[in-house]
Amino acid sequence: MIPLSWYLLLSAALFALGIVGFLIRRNLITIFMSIELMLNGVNLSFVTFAHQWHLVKGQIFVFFVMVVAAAEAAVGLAIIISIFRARATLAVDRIDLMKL
Amino acid sequence: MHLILFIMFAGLCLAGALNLLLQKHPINSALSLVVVMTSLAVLYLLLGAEFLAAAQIIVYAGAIMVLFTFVIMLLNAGREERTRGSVSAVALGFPAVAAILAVIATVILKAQDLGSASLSDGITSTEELSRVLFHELLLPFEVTSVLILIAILGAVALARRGNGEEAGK
Amino acid sequence: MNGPLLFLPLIPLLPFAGFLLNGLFGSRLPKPLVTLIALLAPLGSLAIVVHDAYLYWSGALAVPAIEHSAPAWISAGTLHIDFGFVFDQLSLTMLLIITGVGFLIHIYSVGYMAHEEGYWRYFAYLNLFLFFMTVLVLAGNALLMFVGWEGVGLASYLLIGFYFKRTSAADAGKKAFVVNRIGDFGFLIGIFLLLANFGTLSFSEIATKLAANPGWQGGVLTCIALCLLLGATGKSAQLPLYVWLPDAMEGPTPVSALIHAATMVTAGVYMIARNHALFDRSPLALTVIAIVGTATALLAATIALVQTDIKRVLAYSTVSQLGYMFLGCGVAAYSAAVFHLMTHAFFKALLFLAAGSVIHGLGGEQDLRKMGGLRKKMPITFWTMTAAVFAIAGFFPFAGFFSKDAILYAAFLQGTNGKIFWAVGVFTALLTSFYMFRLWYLAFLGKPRSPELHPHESPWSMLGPLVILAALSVGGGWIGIEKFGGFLSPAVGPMPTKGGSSSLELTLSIAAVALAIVGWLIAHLLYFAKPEKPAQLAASVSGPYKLLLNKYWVDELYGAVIVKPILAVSRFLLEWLVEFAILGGLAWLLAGLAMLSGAILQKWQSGNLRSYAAWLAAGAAALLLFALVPWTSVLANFGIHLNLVHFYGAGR
Amino acid sequence: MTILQFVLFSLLKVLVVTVVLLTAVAYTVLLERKVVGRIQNRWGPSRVGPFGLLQPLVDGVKLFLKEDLVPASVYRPLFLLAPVLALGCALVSIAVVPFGNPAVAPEGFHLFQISDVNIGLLVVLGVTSIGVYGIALAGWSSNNKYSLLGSLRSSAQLISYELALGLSLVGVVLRAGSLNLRVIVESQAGHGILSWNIFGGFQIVAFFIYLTAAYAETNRAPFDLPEAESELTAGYHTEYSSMKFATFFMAEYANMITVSCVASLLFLGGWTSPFGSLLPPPHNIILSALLPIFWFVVKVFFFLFLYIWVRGTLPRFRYDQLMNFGWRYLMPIAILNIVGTSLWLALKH
Repeated sequence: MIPLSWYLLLSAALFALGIVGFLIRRNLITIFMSIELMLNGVNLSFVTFAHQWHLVKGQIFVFFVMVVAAAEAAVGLAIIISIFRARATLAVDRIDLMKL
Repeated sequence: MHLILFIMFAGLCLAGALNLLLQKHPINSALSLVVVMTSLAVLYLLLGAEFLAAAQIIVYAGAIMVLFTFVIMLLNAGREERTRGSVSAVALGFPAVAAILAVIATVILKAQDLGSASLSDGITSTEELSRVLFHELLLPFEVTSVLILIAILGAVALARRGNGEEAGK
Repeated sequence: MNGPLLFLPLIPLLPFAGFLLNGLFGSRLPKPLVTLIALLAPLGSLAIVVHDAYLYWSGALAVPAIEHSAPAWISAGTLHIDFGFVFDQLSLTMLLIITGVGFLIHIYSVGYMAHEEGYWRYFAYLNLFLFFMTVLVLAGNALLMFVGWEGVGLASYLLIGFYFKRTSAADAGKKAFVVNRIGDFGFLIGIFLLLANFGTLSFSEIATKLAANPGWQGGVLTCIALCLLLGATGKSAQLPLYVWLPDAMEGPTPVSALIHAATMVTAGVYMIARNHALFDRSPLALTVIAIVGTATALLAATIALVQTDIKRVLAYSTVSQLGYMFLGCGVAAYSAAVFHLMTHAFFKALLFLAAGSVIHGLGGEQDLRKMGGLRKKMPITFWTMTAAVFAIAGFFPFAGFFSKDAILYAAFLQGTNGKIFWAVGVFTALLTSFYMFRLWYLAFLGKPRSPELHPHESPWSMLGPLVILAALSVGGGWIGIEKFGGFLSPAVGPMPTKGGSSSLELTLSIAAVALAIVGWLIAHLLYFAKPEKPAQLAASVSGPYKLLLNKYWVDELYGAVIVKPILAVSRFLLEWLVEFAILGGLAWLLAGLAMLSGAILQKWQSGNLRSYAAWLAAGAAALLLFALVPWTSVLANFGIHLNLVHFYGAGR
Repeated sequence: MTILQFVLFSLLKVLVVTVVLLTAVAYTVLLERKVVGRIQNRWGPSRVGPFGLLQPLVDGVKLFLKEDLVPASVYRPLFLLAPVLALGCALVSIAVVPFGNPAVAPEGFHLFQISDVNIGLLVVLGVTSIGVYGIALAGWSSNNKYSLLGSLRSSAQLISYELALGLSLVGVVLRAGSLNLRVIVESQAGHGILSWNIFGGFQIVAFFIYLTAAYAETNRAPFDLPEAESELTAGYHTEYSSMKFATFFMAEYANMITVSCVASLLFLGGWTSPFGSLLPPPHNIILSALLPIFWFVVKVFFFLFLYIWVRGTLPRFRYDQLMNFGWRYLMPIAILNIVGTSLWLALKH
């Protein structure tokens, strides 16, 4: 028996760590992974609330988030690859011109 | 039992997330993220979402993260370069993160009617999930399939252009 | 509705169909087909009108018959305006004139315009004019009438500027349009006032309401009446807005005959007659109408004395005759005014068409001084013209005699003012007789003054209408004002006969005819017996002569007093205020703002992904803090009390 | 049953299954060498023990005693992690496979299955998908172009064929109405071979799709491009030697066995007898427990033999052919199969 608030706190912590990752990492791919971490944190809170209110829809929302994350990963990584082709670097601080 | 499992996997989760931040090499970060996701799958199972747990493993750990490692391997991304930082990222970002975390934590801790979870809680069966998904939420489901299709086309288009340029050289 | 079918909507719609067909496809259709469409449209309307007239005279019809379109046009609150068509004696008379004369002029135009460029365009416009004119006449409410009113203005503008390659024609079109706008402004104000005071625009309802309040006199009714009068002076070319009509002669001559003599310019008279119940309640407005009419009649007649362009003479003559009609309205003799309107439509259309025949025969020459001796070359034109001249001069038993006489007699019965109006009117009749015979002598008699011109008689498509109109000019008045007034009285009220007698009427008629004969004799003396005399006369009284020749410098006066200041103000507003101050200033302001914000945002838009993330996080944090922290109580702890009930809504 | 009992009982099951599985792996290797030898008209291993039956043992000893080389420029943590990950994943998925008829076991004891999971099939798929990491990381951390190419090929191949594989299973799941492997097997019981999914459920197309995709998943001939000797020396495990190499080797064969197990569970009725009620059920309790296991082992053996037979017979695909085949043929056919099965089931009800 553990209170659901623990799950929620864990989810908040994962989300915050995701933001921190975005802020401190310098590698484009790692930053992208931080975003995935944030999504996962949010997913956990969805599942927790689905459990709290006995609603299946909360879980289905997570399912949709996964689908969107998959799509996002496919397109995002394709973009990263084309950026790497153009710039030969993955360091975000070097990719600050809004043109290729 | 639930407590032990929770502490184990929540700890693993947080450790993985921290490791993701601290590792200099993207492949280590990626593997840390796989650890986080797998632990999360266990936590989903503890919350009675068995299908989501499987989906978490298959989709996140098995597909998305493989894609990440694949790209890391393809680009042969090495250790992070040391570059000049962003002042606003630190000066503005960290207080903001602290504020977000503080607010959310306050709200969660002050919430009165949150229940609790235990191993004896019912498990949401796949059948139940699919009934809702394919009846009430059929339209969003179909729309996501269109989204996936668009994403595939987008990814292919991006990759194609790169190939074309290389062929041009 | 019960009773026999009148097909009223078809009367305007047939010409409209003709307009659409010719307007859209005319350039690609063969010429005979264009002609066929153009002629069938007014013929169909004429047939319907005749059918309706037959229904009326056979007694099968109760007038006024009102036809409503099924759906309301405008429905706002208690206001309902529909496409109501009204059919009574007045509109029947007008419809007969418009479709009948209109059809004749269409036939005439086939011959007259045969070799012109834009043949299809001409007939499309002409059909469009018929559409709007019939709408105007049939309209059961002021707003629908206004649509027709504006529409005929549009058709008039298009037709005046038909030869748009000539600057003068385009300018004349613009002038007509702009001057008419002033009148339309008055009409529109009048409509608004009607709406405000009666709550309806339907003529019949307005008349009913007036009849229900017999004590309602003057005041706001005078105001409405004067506004409507301003509209009427614009459309009917009365003082002070008559200046556009002489210039409108730039259009093709059949157009001048149809629009600027027979039909459109009489719309003002028709409108006043249609609203006679309103004008009857305002003696002041009636007096103003009479004064305007009389003054216009005299003024235009004096100008017509010295004009040398055959069409301009006729144009001023039209203005003058319209003045008579206004005088008729002004003395509440609406039947007489409409009577004169009808006879004038016949003989003035005839005059224009005959003049057109002359111009056509002379290859476009319009200057009277170069004509002469055309009697032999163009006999039919000469004889029909003669009928028209005698009619307009008011010789018994021509049509003009009966109608003009009725107006003058009605004026004479109106007390002291009436006597003055009568005197001026009779004097104008003398002038009319003089200038018409002057034209007659100069054009048809005497010797040819320009040997290089080779006049020829016009084709029968042109002469046919002339003959028919000549017959009408001769016999159109024989019905007499008593019968005609009796026929019209249900629609426009009875003729005022107080204090009159048949002996008085006879005396006045004889006086008028005598003066007309005097005018003829003077013209004969000056332009036939001693052709060198007019030049001497002009030299001896050069001051008044120049005044008349330059039309009292009215155009120049308007130009100096109204047009130039308006132009100057417009130029100032456009070039300095709008162009420089507002647009330029705004442009500088916006450019400066954009550059300033750009300079600031540039720092922000660094392109660094991580700083964007930081701002995103900060924004999220701010939103969360705003949404979740109970600011009021936090502030209350510091002793600050905010009353935010209205901010968050009472529910909180 | 207390928690302690549960844990002990589960540990016991895990131990037994792992030992059996690893032994099976060892003897599958021997089987392959013998069968391929016969196909190639030679004897295969025959010196150690009768018919060479002790050969796996000495192979194990040899690999164990060899020097464990770790090249200098490898990325050490992942280089060490990769084989463990590969073998671990290969072994874990056996946990949800039911070997025998659970009706024989007393209530509450899953005697012939380590864990009876509702979503057993998804667990197998999930664990298989995690297994990719072993190969990918091995290739990348070796810092060797052959290894990297091999692992890239392998990862791409796994991702591509996993799609067809998963889709081919949907028909079976639709028929059973469950993801639980036990329930899926029970849905095929009744009329013996006629009620197996491959025949009774009209899943024969799905069966061949599954089989093809499974060969690709396990990097077996004719889809063994990631370790194509003639092109990439040994693919992702070029730099591995000694026990680490053995671990990869075991992982590969364990995967083969898992795939064979799943194939027989899903398409060939698992532990059920092909004769259905034609054979009277044995009254002996021991026999009624062992007979299902016998049928199951026979079916798995059949699949393993098929693996080896195919390897000895078919030439290797070219890489673009492999990708084309997976995306352009297998996947559309699998989708058509789903549509057809759905329609059939919908019309049947």
